[in-house]
Amino acid sequence: MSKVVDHLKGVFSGDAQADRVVPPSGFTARLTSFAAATMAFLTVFALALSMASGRLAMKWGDELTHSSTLRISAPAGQMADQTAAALRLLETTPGVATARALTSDEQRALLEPWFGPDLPIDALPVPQLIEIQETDEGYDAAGLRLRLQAEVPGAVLDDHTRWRKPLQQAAGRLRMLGWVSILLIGATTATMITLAANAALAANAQVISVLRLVGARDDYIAQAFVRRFTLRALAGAAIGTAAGLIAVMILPAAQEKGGFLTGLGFQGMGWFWPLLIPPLAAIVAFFATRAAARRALSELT
Amino acid sequence: MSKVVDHLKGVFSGDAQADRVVPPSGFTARLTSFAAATMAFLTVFALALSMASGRLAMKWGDELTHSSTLRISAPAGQMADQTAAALRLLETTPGVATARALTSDEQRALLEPWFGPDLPIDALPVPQLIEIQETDEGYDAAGLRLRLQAEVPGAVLDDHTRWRKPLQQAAGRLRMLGWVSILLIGATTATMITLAANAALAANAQVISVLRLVGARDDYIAQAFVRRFTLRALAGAAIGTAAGLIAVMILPAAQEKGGFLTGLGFQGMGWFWPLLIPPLAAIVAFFATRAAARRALSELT
Amino acid sequence: MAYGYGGAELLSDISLKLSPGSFHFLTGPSGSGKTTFLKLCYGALTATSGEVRLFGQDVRTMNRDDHALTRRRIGVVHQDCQFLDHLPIADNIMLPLNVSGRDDLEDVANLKELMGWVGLGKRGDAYPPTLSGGERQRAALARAVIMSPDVVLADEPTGNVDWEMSQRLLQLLIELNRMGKTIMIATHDMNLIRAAKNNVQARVLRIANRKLQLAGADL
Amino acid sequence: MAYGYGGAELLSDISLKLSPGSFHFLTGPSGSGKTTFLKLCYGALTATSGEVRLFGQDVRTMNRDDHALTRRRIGVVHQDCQFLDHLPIADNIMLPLNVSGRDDLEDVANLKELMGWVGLGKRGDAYPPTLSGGERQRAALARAVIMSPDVVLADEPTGNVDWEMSQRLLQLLIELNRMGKTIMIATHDMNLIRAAKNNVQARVLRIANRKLQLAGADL
Ligand SMILES: Nc1ncnc2c1ncn2[C@@H]1O[C@H](COP(=O)(O)OP(=O)(O)OP(=O)(O)O)[C@@H](O)[C@H]1O
Ligand SMILES: Nc1ncnc2c1ncn2[C@@H]1O[C@H](COP(=O)(O)OP(=O)(O)OP(=O)(O)O)[C@@H](O)[C@H]1O
Ligand SMILES: [Mg+2]
Ligand SMILES: [Mg+2]
Repeated sequence: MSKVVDHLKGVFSGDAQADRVVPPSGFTARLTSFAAATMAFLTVFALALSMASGRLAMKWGDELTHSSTLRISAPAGQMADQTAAALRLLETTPGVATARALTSDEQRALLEPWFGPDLPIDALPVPQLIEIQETDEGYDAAGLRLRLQAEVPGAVLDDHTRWRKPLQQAAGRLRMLGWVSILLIGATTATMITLAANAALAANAQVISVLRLVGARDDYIAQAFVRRFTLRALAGAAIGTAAGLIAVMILPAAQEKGGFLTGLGFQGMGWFWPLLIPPLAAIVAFFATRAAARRALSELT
Repeated sequence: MSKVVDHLKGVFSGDAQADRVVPPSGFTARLTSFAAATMAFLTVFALALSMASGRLAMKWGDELTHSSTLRISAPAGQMADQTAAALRLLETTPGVATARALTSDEQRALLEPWFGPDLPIDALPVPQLIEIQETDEGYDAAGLRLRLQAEVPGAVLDDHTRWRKPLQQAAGRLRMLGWVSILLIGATTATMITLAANAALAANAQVISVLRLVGARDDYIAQAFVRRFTLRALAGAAIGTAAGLIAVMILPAAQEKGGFLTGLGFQGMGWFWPLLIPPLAAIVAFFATRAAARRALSELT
Repeated sequence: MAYGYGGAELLSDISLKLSPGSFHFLTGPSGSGKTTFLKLCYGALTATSGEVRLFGQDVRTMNRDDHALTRRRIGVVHQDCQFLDHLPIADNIMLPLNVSGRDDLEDVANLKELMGWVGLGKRGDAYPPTLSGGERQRAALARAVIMSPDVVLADEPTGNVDWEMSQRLLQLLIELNRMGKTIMIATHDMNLIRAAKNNVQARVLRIANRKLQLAGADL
Repeated sequence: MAYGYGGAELLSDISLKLSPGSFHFLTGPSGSGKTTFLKLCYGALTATSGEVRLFGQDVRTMNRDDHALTRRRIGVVHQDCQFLDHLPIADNIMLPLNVSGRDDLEDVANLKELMGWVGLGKRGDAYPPTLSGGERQRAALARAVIMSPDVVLADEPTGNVDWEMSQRLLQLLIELNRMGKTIMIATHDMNLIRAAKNNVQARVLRIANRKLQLAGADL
């Protein structure tokens, strides 16, 4: 392990002399940078996708999990009593953040699509609705129902489970999709960089054998290549990441209107994750080139 | 163009003799196959994503676009007349497929979440609802509203625009996301294969110069390489596509419950599109290798 | 005709006609331009001034396929012989036949005889990277003559082989010359030239001071 | 000590000690195993049977870094000289110094003199692919001796250079030998051996029939 650290130090300190022994460019070299760049670009997109779907899942979850409705149907005379009882009961229920009886106006607004604005709500046996905001932990719906049955016989609890399930599933699927893409693209990036490093080293077989002939140590040779390719992958991935971020930013952005999908993009701490891509690419390149160089060297005496 | 066709024929007919002059394998060769394979794999995923989102968008569109509701609020005496008038009017409106007044039971069912099952619906000034199924073309909502105003003053048309908009936007965004991924991954595939072909040809510079020295024609040399790399890309992409299809199929599939997201996967004609990937990869490889071979040859006399 | 890499002129004012059936040696100090001259002769380089005609055709007017066809009539032994490293040496020697679409039975018999002659009879299945320096040169010579080309240009074909073998190779070239082929050999080996002069009417060309001169009987 | 590629034995029952300061020629027909023998001498190949000691250390017990260090004490001129094609020839000749972390001013002066001696004084900025065959060989020799190694192994170092230049190169090796270096030259050129014998006490080894023999004064 300490050898790896030494190596890593070498990569960044650098030895101008050792550096020159590696041919400056060529197709295989360009391939390394390009593979790193495009794969970084795709990774940024996959990250953006999985973050957006993560946010989406959270939003769907939030909107529906944390509120439920209590409906009280009772003869006009008992309505106020039962409502008060229900409110009292809810206040003492663990997991209920707030409970609030809707006003007549609010109820009318809810019913308007059905009956039009002129509904004489007070004259009707319209049930009283109570809006419940849950805490993060949520409450025990079954227990609450039991207590309500005992104390407020006219109350019906609607905890939105019916609506919540499919939305949560959908959001979960989206999030999984994001992670699957990120895993796939990450794995592809690593393999691509590995293969490119191998190809580049194969193309440089003559350089390696000449160096070995004139008495260079394995470490010297490996480090010259490792340094070059690690930096190349780092630069390529940095460019790709930057391009990806820019592309994500300029994607048609009318985000807020979307309602169901928050915009594709990064928010807050989310900006931090794509910045990990270039160092990760560099680390992959480091180990891939190191292994490839050692393999190439082991074929020579 | 006819030269290209000749070439393409050559690729598949093959000349065992010419074939042998290209070294059988090596890292750069493996790179070509691998690049084709992984990129095909990713393309299958992007395709699956964009098709799933396409279906999703269609579903959302379908569910909401093709039905709307007419609400008739009228004094109890005129209700039947106005309903009949509205139905008559709707029947003559182009774009309306069916129009049907809901029965009392249906209306009660709709209102049940609000008022409980014991609503005395006949005693209430509940409006009459008419469910309209549109044809695919849809009707002219503004024109219909005008006519209704004249003939059925108590009617209010709710064409669900309010709900439709954000869902359609969200679905559109998903679909766009799918297409963007597919474009990106497609472009990356092409570039990757091109670079790999170039790297492989650069690694084979000696082969090319020896062949040229002993009097081989450009066409002979180019075709040997083009054939090899086209087949390699084809095989790689075929493997990658197959792996991608298998992966998409075994992805946790509880599809139908998802509700908002149809499952990630291919349906019906959708299975046809991924089959295009290997030939497309082969075509890219064909042109990339051809161009690379010609470039390499042009540096020799 | 003149030629120069980049700025400086390397060969200047050269005028020469290789008549069919002639036998030439090309000498000159190392770095004087022998290889360059041979490359001009088979059209790998184009003269910077003046005109080079191959089989009567001006090099400047030849397209790439013309070049390929010309090379089938000119066998070249390079100073650093390159092969297809993934094919056995016998296949490498047959390569000129394969790329020109000719490989009938007669040629296969030919191959055997030829490989025996250059002392590679038993090594036909070896791969080029496992050959010794001299074996590579002999294989390159065999590859150059297998098509029985009209002209054979050999750059230092005996640099890495022993005296006996170089006599054998020379004999092969002399035979070819008797069959009417034009031969041009670049070499430093004066003994080889002397040995050849006993057997064949050879002319010795010498590159010195950027000029091509006919060396006298001063050997 | 014996060695064989794959199945067949190529060299067998060889026993030799190169004493410091000695001067050896190695001859033998093409393909007899001269290059193979030299590779055994600098540890690129390991004997299939028997023992090879380099500077007193058994090759089998040496690890990869030991090999690298040994090569700094042995200058090798390969038959097919390879360079780093992307560096000018002067840098290529300096390469052994660079990879061993030595490149002081004295060495730079050394380089100039050495390049002048092998006739490459003016071509230091040229890249290896643009060199002529002889120039490559001379560059390889210069690279082999720049570290002033204890042993110089040269495989056919004069195969592509003219007689005068080969005399100069021989002179260089003889000078080095006088400074106490051990020299071993594989060559086909009997004239070169004869010329050397006038100047230095050289022993001629001959590989024939898979054996290494000391050739008598039969030249
Ligand atoms: N591609 C090139 N670019 C620049 N200079 C070159 C190139 N090829 C050869 N030269 C130079 O031209 C000169 C003549 O080279 P050439 O190979 O023709 O010499 P030669 O007579 O064959 O020598 P040798 O006997 O050593 O093989 C040399 O000094 C060489 O360095
Ligand atoms: N890597 C290898 N694998 C198998 N056989 C080999 C290998 N290298 C060399 N040989 C064979 O071993 C024999 C001796 O080769 P070597 O290169 O030592 O000959 P040499 O004496 O140097 O000949 P030359 O004078 O032609 O250079 C040759 O027949 C050669 O084909
Ligand atoms: Mg030359
Ligand atoms: Mg040898």
